[in-house]
Amino acid sequence: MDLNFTPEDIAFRARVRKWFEDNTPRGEMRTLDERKAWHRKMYEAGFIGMGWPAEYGGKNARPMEQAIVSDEMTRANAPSAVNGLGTSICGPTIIVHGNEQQKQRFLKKILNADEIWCQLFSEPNAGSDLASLKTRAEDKGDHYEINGQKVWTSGGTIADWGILLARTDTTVPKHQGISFFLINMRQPGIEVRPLKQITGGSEFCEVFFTNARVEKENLIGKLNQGWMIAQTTLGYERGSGTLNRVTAYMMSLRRLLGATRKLKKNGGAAFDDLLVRQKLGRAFVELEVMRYSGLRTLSRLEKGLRPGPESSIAKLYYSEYGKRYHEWVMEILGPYGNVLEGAPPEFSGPDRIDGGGQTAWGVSFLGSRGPTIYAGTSEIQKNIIGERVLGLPKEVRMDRMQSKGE
Amino acid sequence: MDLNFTPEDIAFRARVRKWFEDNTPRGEMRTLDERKAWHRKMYEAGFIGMGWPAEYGGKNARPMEQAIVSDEMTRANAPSAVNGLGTSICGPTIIVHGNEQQKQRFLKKILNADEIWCQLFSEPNAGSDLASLKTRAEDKGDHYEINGQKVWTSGGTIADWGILLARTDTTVPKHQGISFFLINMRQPGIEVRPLKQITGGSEFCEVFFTNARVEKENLIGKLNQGWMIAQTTLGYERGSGTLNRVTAYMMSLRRLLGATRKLKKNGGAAFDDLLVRQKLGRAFVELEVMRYSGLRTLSRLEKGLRPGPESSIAKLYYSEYGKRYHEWVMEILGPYGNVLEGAPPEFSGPDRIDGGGQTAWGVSFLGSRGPTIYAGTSEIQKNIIGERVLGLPKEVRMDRMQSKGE
Amino acid sequence: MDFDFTQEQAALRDSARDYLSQKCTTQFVRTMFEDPTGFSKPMWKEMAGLGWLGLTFPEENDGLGLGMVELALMLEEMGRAVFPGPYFASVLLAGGAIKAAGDKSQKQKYLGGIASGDVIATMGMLEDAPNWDAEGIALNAQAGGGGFVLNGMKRFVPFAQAADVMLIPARTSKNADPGKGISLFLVEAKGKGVESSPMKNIDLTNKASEVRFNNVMVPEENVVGEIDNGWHVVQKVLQQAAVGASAEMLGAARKSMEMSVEYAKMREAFGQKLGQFQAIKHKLADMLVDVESSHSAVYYAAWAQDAQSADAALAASVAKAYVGDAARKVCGEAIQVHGGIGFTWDFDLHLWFKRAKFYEPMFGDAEYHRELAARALAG
Amino acid sequence: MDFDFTQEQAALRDSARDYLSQKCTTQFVRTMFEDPTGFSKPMWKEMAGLGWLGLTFPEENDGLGLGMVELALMLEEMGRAVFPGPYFASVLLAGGAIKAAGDKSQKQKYLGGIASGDVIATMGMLEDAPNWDAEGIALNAQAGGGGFVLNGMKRFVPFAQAADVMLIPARTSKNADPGKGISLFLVEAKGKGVESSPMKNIDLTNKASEVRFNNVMVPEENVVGEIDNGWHVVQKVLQQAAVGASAEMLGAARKSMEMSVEYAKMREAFGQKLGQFQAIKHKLADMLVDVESSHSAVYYAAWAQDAQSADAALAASVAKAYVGDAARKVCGEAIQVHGGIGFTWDFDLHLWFKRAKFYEPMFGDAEYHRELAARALAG
Repeated sequence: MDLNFTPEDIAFRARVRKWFEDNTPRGEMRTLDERKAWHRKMYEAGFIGMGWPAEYGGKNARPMEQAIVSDEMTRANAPSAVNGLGTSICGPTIIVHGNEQQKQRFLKKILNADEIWCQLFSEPNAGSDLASLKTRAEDKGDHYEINGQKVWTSGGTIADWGILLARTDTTVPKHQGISFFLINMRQPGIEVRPLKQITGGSEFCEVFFTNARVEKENLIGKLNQGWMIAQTTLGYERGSGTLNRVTAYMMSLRRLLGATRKLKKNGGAAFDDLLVRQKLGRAFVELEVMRYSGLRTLSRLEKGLRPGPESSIAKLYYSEYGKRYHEWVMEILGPYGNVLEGAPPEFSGPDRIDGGGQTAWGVSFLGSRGPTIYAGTSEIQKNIIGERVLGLPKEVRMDRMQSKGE
Repeated sequence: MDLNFTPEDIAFRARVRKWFEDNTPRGEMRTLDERKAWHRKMYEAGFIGMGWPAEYGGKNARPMEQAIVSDEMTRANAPSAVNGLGTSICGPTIIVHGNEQQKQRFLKKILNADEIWCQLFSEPNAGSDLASLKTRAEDKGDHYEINGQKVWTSGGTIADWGILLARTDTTVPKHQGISFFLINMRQPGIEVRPLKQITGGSEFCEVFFTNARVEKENLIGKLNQGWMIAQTTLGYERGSGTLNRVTAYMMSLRRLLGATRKLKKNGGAAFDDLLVRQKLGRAFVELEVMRYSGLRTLSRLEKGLRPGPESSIAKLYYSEYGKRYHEWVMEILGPYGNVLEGAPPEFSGPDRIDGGGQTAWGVSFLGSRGPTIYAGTSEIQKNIIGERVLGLPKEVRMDRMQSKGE
Repeated sequence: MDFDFTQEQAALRDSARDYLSQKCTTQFVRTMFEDPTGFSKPMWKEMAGLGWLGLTFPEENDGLGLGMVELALMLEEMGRAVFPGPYFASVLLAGGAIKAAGDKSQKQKYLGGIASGDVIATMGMLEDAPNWDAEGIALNAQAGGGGFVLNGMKRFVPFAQAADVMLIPARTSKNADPGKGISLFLVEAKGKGVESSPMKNIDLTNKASEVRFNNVMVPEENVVGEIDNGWHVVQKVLQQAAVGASAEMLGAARKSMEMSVEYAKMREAFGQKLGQFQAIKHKLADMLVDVESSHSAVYYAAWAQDAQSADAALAASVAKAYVGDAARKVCGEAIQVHGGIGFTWDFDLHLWFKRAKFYEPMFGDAEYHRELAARALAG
Repeated sequence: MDFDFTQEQAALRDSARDYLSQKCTTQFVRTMFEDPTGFSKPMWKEMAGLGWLGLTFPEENDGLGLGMVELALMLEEMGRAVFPGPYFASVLLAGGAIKAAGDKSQKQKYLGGIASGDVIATMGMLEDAPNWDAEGIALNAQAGGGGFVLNGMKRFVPFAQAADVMLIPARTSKNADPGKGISLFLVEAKGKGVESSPMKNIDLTNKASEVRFNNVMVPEENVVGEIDNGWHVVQKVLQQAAVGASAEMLGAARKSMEMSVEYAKMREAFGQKLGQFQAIKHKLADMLVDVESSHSAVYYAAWAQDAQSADAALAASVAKAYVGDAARKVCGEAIQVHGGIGFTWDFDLHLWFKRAKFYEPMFGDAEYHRELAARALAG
């Protein structure tokens, strides 16, 4: 065991920190061009797609370097990269499963944000059970024709291209009839509608396909092998999430600490109250444990070990932590926590996760209900942990009863 | 809504309280004869089998009267009736499902504790899934021969008779091959071994049957209908549990309150600590809600409404409360909570549930792990609530897949 | 011993549910999000016509003369309907205080006005600190000019933007005992020196404001109850507010549970109904336990108020502490059971989640009431 | 950055697990329940031979010169084996204090003695109140007669019945700062004026006593460290004890989880394996999250001690607070997963439940350490 950062890591972090201090845009970015410019600036600094193989424009960066960059971005409250989905998921899929022509056509433009990407997987009736998706891709000779609806598409309004899962064979068990496509979002058959969330924000979209078109050359892998491709763990963007999430919560917790010194309770400051300190202490304790676990994951990644289903443990921990943490925030702040506008400035909330200023505590609280649902609900994570980590037998389930052959 | 007790109820309670003040034995009862004598004394006072029909020696007592008697017994820390299972389960089963001869033979002796009864249902491999029990009853012409093992038999060492579920047909789905017997416990084919629990106590037994004998006249109901008979809700002992359980916890809570005044913390009494008071407050709040819900149940019973699957709500509430409550106790008392012997008297524990002095807090804590398991685990209760109260569809389960015909 | 509603109470609940389900649809509720007053005047007038605005007022003040049980079931229905408007503020808070301590002419004028829907009233309690004890009252009222001059600030004043009159506890004299020296004033909401600025809440159906009082003149006849002896009135109103808030949260929780049960019966995943998954089934079972226990807590507490039972104050604390926690769990788990759709604005579920959250800290949070319960235990 | 054990550390863990699984069976453990000293002398001697009794002592004192990481993994294995005996008391508590502050001859005599198994040592900390701060030390030590005279009482002294010598923090002078004026004494456990009476614990493998000191003479050479300046030594030992207790609880929790997983794979109900029920599967998944997170917490904290990291004290508090809660949940849920059999004495599961419970309040409970964490956060 040695949990010290190496001198190289420390020096790298210092350089990265300096860069973000010097370059992070002040104030909110309002236009897409500004956001693309910021993406390119980070790319030129070597911070975008840094885990990609060098031959495709990446830097073969170690997980630790990626973790440090993510962490410093968070610390600087820097706006996120506008083509984050492109560099973290779409590009890597093309690198692993795409053909040479697809690599030539798309990868460069992903890295420099010439083309913005989105992901078209979930459907209104296919969430946790993604494989039951119904969007159809029909073979029309020279192209596929897409009809159906997707949901929870982040960045849908600005995307030029998307990765799409669609059904190409309805006669086989559900996992076997799905194909993986690249689809041009700039076409008449596609309508994108922003999807408002309970926070009031609209980071996601619904996407409707009416006879939309995918060229045959934009099929990824083989026909009907889309499920397998979508399930592949793509290994180029590692280390992210191990440190920066803790840093984000730590920044929020420090702001909360500040609020407890201003908020009055029982004739003194709220911080002087034993119950308030228990909550702060609990929030800090559980966050430190998240940090330790993050270091443990990072140390495995550094050895080249793949993050297996154990990543479900991290997902479960941080998403459930986020819910608990924000309930403590609301308990501590009392009625001030509920106020979106009109509270004194000392009770205004934490930095927005994607940079560009503060949000209200109430919005942050509402947002905390999302992570236990998206990217695999807590229930799904527990199934994964139970079956793939602990080796428990699979539950008896109706779809398994109906099609044993899957 | 009117939650006042009637003047009659109040007068009845006063009489009952006076009786227990005058008659409750002091000190622990050591012999079975003493316990039987106490049972008979309560019977003669009209407090045993009081819900039974008058024609069988009962008093047709209202649920409220039964609740008041249970409650006052608890308040007086009176020893429980030695033949409690006989009067609450075995006798009522005979009244409802037995024939005239069986009623004549057994009922009177149950009420006056001439014969002590036990229940022989659970098996080592048939707990939650009781219907999978394997103890066999084989037809030997004039009698049935019993082989197998039962567990969690309370009062097994002192019982003269038991109610027994045994399999009489192995060729049909599991619920359809079970019969309900009365078995004489005083015979060579039965061995009873005390079963020590994690508390160190041995309130339960294991019972082993080797060619044990049940006379044919001691079959209850028809052959192979035992499951249905065991599932019947027997309505003669109602009201118990609505008030007395709350009173028992209240007595424990008051003793805990006393301990917090003696226990030192941060230079003062533990009671002066905000965190300790939060726990006391929470324990009191949740207990008061249990009391309100008990009154609500009692009010339904008084109208002659049957306690349906809603009783699962009460079971779940009180058993989970008991776990939480005892964890708060242990948190408050710190290392003193763990001490079984050798702590100062001010930290000795609450009254034993079945009367006769105090127990250590640690024993009470350990005991609190039982109620979420026995008489239907919390998981089983939640299934019942989900399916029978909320009307949710049944889960897909292997035994249902295998034998749809059940 | 009867824990069920009387026929009259059940009829009142049914008519409230009927009316609100027809008129106070979530479509209507959403139109009130951006409305500065946050309620519909025509609907208010209809409710006056139904007698609900004077539900608990004496008949001589145009009220129905009913009690806390009836008010609680009305508020449960309003929680269930996410009713937007100053009902709680006007009827329970301000109305409750005036009913308890107002003189004959004040009752006639204000209770009558509230009951007819012509007067919207509210009450300002909190100031800088979220403190529900007498220590929290610092707003200064200085005798002078045939009345009093008020200076100070109230926060979280419900529906101040809609109100005609505000009941304001203020400090008229300083004492070692902070419960002494508090008096109650009826202040014209649009009067000179009164400045309101909105405090937008996550529950967009519950409007509130910060209200500043700059040398506000209040005539002597607008003092409610005795000078310096107003705190016990506030305490009683806060007790009833705790019960009423619990009833609102119960309504939100029960509705959230019912929607979740329906969803679990209908929604499919992996070839079966959501409700067939044990994880979901058990969550829903836990929700039912919380909701039914909350029902017991709310109505016991309401009955105890009406019966002036010795444990009435304790029962109010029990209800607020228990239901606050329970509703949080139930409304939160409802989102989890629904998954993605429960996180969307257009789906209604979040309305109840936010309504329950709004009431959690109001009139004392669960910790505050647990502390009161612990003190009651210690006797 | 490497969170894994070194090869040497892994080998130590393997040999500890091998030895304990062979020698320290639960059958053996149960024979110690009623044993007044609570440990086996032959086994103790074998452990001395393996070097474990001097694991963390300097090589010049017959130790292995290893650190807190190694001690933590040894204690995790002991928790896993429900090891009965004064290892924690002798090696970590008393040994740790003497190692930190003892003079050369004390180290030689006592560390050497502990390492060889000839000396059983322990440490008395708590008195009347379960107070882990300096305020808790009231036992009086009065200079006189070429040494000190001790009067007072210690409670919860681990394995006092088995001990030869007890390290006793006592008050040698009164100061406004309670952390000043505390000195450490080595007291002969069977010496004149020392009276022990057992305090039977729910964890029957962990013996403890109340020890009364009536005019106990302690010679000057038995003072460990500086007079009046012993508290910082106690503090350091308490930090390491917090980490060590967390390691014990981790061992108990992991074993409970593993047994539960095995049981869920084997036990059938309703025609299927227990582990196929989502309610059970999800419980087990939660248990794994708790156990793996506890592993991270324990070994980070142990490493921080060895590395003298700036957050070493914080990490010890984080571990104790986190693992205390986690082990409680895991060991408790293990009983629930097992159902009836888990509630029986003859089935082993309760041994770990009780072991974890024993350590929960020791060396500061979760609340105490959360308070320390909050203060650390505030800086």
